[in-house]
Amino acid sequence: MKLFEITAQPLSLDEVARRVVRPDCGAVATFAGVVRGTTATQEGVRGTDFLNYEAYTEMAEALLARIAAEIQGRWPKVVAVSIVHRVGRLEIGESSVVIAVAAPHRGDGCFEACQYAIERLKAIVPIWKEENWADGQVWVEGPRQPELVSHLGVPGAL
Amino acid sequence: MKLFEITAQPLSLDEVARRVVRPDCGAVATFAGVVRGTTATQEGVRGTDFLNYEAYTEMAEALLARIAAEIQGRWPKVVAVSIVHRVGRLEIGESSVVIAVAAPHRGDGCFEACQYAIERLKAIVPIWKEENWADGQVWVEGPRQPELVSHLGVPGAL
Amino acid sequence: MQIRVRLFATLRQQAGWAQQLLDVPAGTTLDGALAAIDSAYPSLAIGRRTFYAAVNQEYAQGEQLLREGDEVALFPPVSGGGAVAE
Amino acid sequence: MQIRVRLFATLRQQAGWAQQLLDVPAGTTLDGALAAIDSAYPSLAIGRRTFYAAVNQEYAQGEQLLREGDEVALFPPVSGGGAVAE
Repeated sequence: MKLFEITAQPLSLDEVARRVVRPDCGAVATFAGVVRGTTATQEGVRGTDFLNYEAYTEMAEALLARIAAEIQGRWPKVVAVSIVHRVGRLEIGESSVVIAVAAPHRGDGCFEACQYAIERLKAIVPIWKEENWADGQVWVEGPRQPELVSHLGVPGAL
Repeated sequence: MKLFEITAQPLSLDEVARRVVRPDCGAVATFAGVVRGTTATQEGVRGTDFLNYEAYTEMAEALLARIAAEIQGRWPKVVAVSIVHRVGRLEIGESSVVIAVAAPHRGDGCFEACQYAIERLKAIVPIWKEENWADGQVWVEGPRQPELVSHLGVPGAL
Repeated sequence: MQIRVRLFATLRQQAGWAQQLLDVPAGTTLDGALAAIDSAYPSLAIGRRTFYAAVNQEYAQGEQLLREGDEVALFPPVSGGGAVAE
Repeated sequence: MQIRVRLFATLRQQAGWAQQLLDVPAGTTLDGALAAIDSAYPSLAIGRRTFYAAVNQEYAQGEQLLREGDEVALFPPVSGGGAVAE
């Protein structure tokens, strides 16, 4: 059972939680990122039809494992971390990502680690989403990450 | 569908998460309290066979609703909270409590609210557990809560 | 007047019952009811242990006045939530 | 020597392909490969947009030396995780 996975299958909190629970664990914190149908903006409520997610699978799974290693360094009492991200077409209300963190006690960092995992995922893991409406679609680009070297295509112009 | 429930049925993170997700929610944080089979103590590893949970159901459900109201006051962007606690005999690895908090964005307090809910539940909600080993059993008493008036049975001896 | 007394967890187990009706004088406070419970059910030993009391599903102070039909619950410090010794 | 170039998301869509083999001189750096990609596939317009580059699934700096068979991936700022504009 993989702890870090890019998959086209629907995600389940229970299934991902089962990947991390061990007999010495009394606490599991999870996070699900869900496809919103409506988003409140300054210009009013915006609707979404569905999303398409694409991943650089090999690199994404390696970076998910790295995030878990970072968590083990920061919260050493955490027993296990699993991060599963879905790709392909996702409808409103479906989960795009599920994170589960298990620890012996609720004060052992499972909440903090779970929050850390989603922040890091959104910053460094090569996954992209394309938003679709009735009349069009656009690839969503996240903010630039100062910690990562970005390129402008012209040698030397980093 | 009740948001605050004491039940004898097995708990599911997915099922409780479905109680809180609305079309404007993009983030769901959950917590599961799980029956540990082994507990590390200063005297070594201690084993548990199973737990029995008992609740003062009417009062417990009312207090779970009050905890959710406290959360709405502290994290007004939170859209919905559900807290479900199981009673009866629970085996190792089963969930005794599942909490789900939904919000439009992951920064809207869902992690903090989830952590707050389990802390408050353990402090004020009338539920008790009896730990069972091969050779005995004992009711677990939580710590005294300074915020609650305790009694000693003799009038005036509060 | 009559009140309903409910016990939970260790208290229920020690008493051997979960629910009893109890007659108390009109104008009895929670403290008065606790004293009546103590003499009616000495095996509960509520004078020698810490517990919480609720009236009609609300944590209650000793001076609270009771009314006909009130539900008075006595229980030990709560321990719901997660694992043992969590 | 030959390297494998992979594109994702907008870059893949703009180019109309996801993966190509590209011949570059031995001793080429990532920057050198980016320049070669820019002239071989001008429709990508990588000189006019911000993107990230990875060599063998690791974020890479422009001066990194490439080897035969290396996989060079170009992609826009990532946007995985939750909902739109989360």
